[in-house]
Amino acid sequence: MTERSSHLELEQADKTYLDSNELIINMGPQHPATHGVLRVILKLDGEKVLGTECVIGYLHRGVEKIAENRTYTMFNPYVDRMDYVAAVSNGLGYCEAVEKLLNVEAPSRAKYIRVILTELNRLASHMLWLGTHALDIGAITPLFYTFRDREEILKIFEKYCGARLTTHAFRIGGCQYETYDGFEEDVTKFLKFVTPKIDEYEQLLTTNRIWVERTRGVGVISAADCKALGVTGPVLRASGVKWDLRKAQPYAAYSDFDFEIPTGQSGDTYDRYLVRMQEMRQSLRIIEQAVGKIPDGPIMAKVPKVMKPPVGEVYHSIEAPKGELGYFIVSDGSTQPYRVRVRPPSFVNLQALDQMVRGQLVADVIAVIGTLDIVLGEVDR
Amino acid sequence: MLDYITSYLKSDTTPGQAGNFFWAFVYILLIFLGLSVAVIAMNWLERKILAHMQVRLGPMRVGPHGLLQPIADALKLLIKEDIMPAEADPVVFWIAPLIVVITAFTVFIVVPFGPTHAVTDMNIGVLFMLGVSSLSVLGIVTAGWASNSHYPLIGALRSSAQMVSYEIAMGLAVISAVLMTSLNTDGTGTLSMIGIVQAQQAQQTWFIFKFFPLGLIAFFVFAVAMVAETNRAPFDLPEAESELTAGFHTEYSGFRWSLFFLAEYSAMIAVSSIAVTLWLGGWMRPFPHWLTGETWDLVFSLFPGVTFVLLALITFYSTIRMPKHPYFRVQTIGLAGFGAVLGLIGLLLFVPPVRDRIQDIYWFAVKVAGFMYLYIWYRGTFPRYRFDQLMKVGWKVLLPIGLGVLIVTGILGVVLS
Amino acid sequence: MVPITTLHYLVVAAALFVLGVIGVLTRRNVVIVLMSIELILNAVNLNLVAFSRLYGLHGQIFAIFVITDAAAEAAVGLGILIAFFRNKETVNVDEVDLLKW
Amino acid sequence: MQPVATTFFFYFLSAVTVISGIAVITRRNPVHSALALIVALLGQAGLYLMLYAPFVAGVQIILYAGGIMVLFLFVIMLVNIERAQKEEQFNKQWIVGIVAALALGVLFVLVYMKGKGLFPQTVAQLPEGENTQGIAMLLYRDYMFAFEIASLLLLVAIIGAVVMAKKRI
Repeated sequence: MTERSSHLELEQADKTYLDSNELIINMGPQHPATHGVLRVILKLDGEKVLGTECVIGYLHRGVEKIAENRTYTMFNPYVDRMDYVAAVSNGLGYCEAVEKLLNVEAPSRAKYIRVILTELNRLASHMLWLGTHALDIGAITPLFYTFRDREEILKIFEKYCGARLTTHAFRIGGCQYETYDGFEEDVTKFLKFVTPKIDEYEQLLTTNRIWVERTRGVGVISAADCKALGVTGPVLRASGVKWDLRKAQPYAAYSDFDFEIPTGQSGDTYDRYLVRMQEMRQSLRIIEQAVGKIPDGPIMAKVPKVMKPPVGEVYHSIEAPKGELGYFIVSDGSTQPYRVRVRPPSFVNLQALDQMVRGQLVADVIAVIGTLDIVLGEVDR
Repeated sequence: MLDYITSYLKSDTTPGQAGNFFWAFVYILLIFLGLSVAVIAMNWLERKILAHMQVRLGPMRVGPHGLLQPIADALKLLIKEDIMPAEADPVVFWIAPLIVVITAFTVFIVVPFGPTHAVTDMNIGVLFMLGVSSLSVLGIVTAGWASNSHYPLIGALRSSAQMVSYEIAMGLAVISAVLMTSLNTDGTGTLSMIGIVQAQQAQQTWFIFKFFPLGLIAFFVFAVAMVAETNRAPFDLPEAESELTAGFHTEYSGFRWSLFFLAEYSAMIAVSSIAVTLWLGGWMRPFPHWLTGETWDLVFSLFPGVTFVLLALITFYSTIRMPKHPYFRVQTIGLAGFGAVLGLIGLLLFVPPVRDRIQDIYWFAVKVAGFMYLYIWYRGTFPRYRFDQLMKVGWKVLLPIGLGVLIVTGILGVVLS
Repeated sequence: MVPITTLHYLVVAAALFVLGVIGVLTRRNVVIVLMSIELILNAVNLNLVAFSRLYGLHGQIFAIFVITDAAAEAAVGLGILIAFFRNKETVNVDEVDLLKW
Repeated sequence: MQPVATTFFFYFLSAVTVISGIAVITRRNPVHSALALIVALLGQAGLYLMLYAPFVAGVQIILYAGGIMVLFLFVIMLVNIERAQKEEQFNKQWIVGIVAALALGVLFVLVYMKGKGLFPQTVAQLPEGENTQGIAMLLYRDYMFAFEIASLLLLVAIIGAVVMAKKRI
C-alpha cells in the first residue's frame, strides 16, 4: 500500500511547482466528484498520480456500535442508512442473517417479493451510479435520464411501503406488507418502460468516442489483485472472475431464476461500465420471471415477538449492487446482538483505488472513484 | 451635419473606411448592445434548450418561462459582494477579467454583418481577429496566477496550453480558406473579412463546398478547434467542475465572474462569426446563384419578418397555454406583450427599405445562431476529454489534417489557376 | 501642431532602446532582463517600420524576421532559465557565475 | 483605413509605450513587468498601424503579445518568484549602467539632429490596402532564402528549448 503521506508533508507542500517533482493536492472532503465526504490526498507529478491516500470517517455514525444497544428488530431500520441508495439490499442481508441465526425461513411468497424489490433496488443503484459516473466524466445528460427512470422505481417502493429511499421494506422472517393491488402490473409496466431506456443510455455512451477514450484502459485491475484486495461485485466481475453470490451461494429465491453473470475481460473502467449495464438487463430478466411466478401464501414466518436467538454467531452475505455485503452477528442469547460487524462492499472496494490510479492522470482518479461506485454512508458506517 | 450622416448611407463601404466617425460609433454601440442582448438571450436559450434535452423544464419561475431569469441573474451578480482572496495580487486580479472581456469585444470591429455593416474593414481582418482573440489567453493565465491558489493556477495553465495549441490548428484551417480567396479571376487573395465573403460571392460557392471535400475538412478542423478555443464542452477542461471545481475563475465571484461569463459567450459568438465568414458565405443568403431573379430575392427578403412573426405566434401560443390562475395574470400579460413586441418587429421588417437593409445581418445572425445551437448540443451530448487526449487531438489529429488540407489546397490552387 | 514625421518615431524608438538597455544592465532578475531584450528588439522594429514608410516594404520584412528571432530567442532563453533555475534555485543573473554545475 | 487624428494618437500611443517600458524595467514583480510589456507591445502595434504597416501590427499582436508573452508568463509562474521579490532588484553596477544607457540615448539624439536632413522628405507610396499582398510578394520572392533560414532557426529553437527545459527526455 501507499507510504503515508502525512499532514506534515502537506504543510511543506512545495513552494515551487517546477522544481519539486511532487505536488500534493487535497481532493475533498468537499469536492463535487468524490461522491460525498471522501477525502483523497493525491501525490502528483504534474498531472500524474504517484500515490493516493483516502481519508475516511467524515460520515461515521457508529452503526455497528448502535446495534449492540438495540434489539434485533429495532436495529433493522438502521442498516438502511448505510448504503442509502441500495437500502433494500441492506435490509435483505440483515434480515436473512438474523433469520439464519434464529433458524427461521421466510415463506416463498415473501422471498419472491424480496427478490423483486431487491432487483428493482439494484436497478436504482446502478442508475444512480451511471448518472453520477457519467457526470464526473463530463456527460451531464445521462444523469437526468437515469434520475427520471429511477423515479419510477422509487414510486413503486413508495406505493409498497411508504418510503422512497430508506425503505425498511423487509422484516425478520418475511415481509411486513402484502403487495398492494396492482403491484404486479406496476412492475410489469415498469419493465416495459425501462427496457428501451437502458438502450437509450447505451446509445448515449457505449460507442461514444470520447467516453470510450476516457474509460478504456483506465483504472485497470487484474483478477489476482481483485482477489488479493477482497474486491467484489461488478468490479471483480469486470476483471473476468465469474463470481456472483446470487449464483455461488443462492439466497432468497435466486436459485429459481434463470440469469447470467456478465463478466468483462480487461478490468478497466469501460468493462465495469459494460458489466453494470448488462447487470441491469439481467435484473430486468430476474424481475420478469419473479413477477410471472410469484406464489400465493403467507408473507411472514412464525417469528417470536421477543427475539432471543440461541448463543452463536452467523455470517451471511448477499450480492448487493456494489458487491458482497456481509453481516457477521454474534448472539449471546439476549434480545440484543452482542456484536454486529458489517462487511460493506464500498469500503473494501475503495482499497483498490490506490492500485487502480497509480501512474494514471488526475482526471482518471475522478473516473475511477466513479467506477468503484462507493457510497460514503457505507464506507464510514 | 445631416449630409455627413446620410453620406454613409449612400456609400458602399464600411464607416471605418469611409472615415465616417458618427456611423462608426453608432455601429460600435449597436454591436455592444447587440452582443449584450445576444449573451443574455444565449444564456436563457442555453439553459432552456439544455433542459429540454435533459427532460426537464429549466428556469420557469422568474417571468413567464423564465424569460427574466438572465436579468435576475445579472442583477444578482452585480449586487453580490466582491470578494478578493487575501493573498491575491490585487492589481492583476482586477485586470485579468478586463483583459478577457476587452479582447472578446474588440474582435467584433472587423466582423462583417453585411457588405457595409461593419465598423471597419481591415487589410489584415482575419489576422486581427485571431490575434486579438488569442490575447484572451493572457487574461486567463493572469487570472489563474493572481488568485494565488492551486486549483485556479492548474486550471489556467491547462487552458492556456489548450488555447495555444488549438490556435495552431485553427490558424492552418484559416489559411486554407484564405488561400481559396486567391482563386478569383484577378488571382490575388485577401485577409480582409469583407474581401473573403466577396471572394465567395465571386466564386459562386461557399468555401465549405470548395474543392469538395477539402473545404469541408478545413471547416471541420476549424469547428473543432473553435470549440476548444472557447473552452466549451467537450473541451471544457479548464472549467472541469468535477476535477478542478471551476478552473481559472474559481476565486472570482460576483461582477468579476460575470465578466468572464460575458467574455466566454462573446468569444463563442466571435469564433462562430469567423467560421461563418470564412466558410458559410458570411452575409450571403442561401443559394444566391441558383435561385436568382426578382421573385426569389423577394421571397428571401421576407425571411426576417417571417421569423419574427413566427416567434410572436409561438409566444402567443404559450400565452394561451399559461395557467388560468390570478397568480399568473401578470406573467400572462407580460408574455402577450413580449409577443406583441416580437410581432411588431416582424411587421417592421416587412417594410421594404428596412427589409433590404436588414437582409445581410439577418442571414449572418441565423448562421451564427446555428453554431450557438451546436455549442449547446455538444454540451448536452459529449463527455469531457482528458488533458492528454485533448492535446493528442490537437497536435496529432487536427494539426496534420490542417497541414494536409493546406498543402492540397495550395497545389490545387496552383494547378487550377 | 507639428506634423508627425519619421523623426518622431525614431525618438520613441530610441527611448525604448535606452529603456531596454537600462533594464539589461541594471536588473538582476533574468526574466526581466529577457523582457528588456524584447524591448530593445521592439525599438529596432519600430525603427525598421518607420523607415519602411520612406524606403518601401523591405523594412517591414526585416521587422518580421526580427519578431521571428525574438520568438526563438525567448524560447531558448526561457529554456536556459528553467534549466538554470532547476539547478540553482535562483533567477538572479549575477549568480550565474559557473560554467558548469 | 486612413490613420485619423494622427498627432493625438501618435503622442498617446508613444506615451503608453514609453511609460509601460519604464514599468517593465522598474517593477519588482515579474508578472507586472510582463503585463506592462504586453501593453508596450500593443501600443507599438498601434504605432505600426499608423505607419501603414497593418501586417506587422497583426504579427506583433498575434506573435508577440499572444505567443511570446504567454510563454514568458508561463515561465514566470513556473519559477518561484516570492523569494526573488524580496531580494535586491538592481545589481551593483546600476549607476554605471544607467549612465551608459543615457549616454547612448544622448548619442541617438545627437545623431538624429545631425542626420535629419539625410532622410527623404517624401513618403513612399505604400497602398495600405495591399500591404499584406506586398509583403507576401517580397517575403516569398526576394527573401525566400532568408525565410527558409528563419524556419530552420525556429526549429532549432524549439529543439533547444525542449532539450533544456525537459527534466528527462
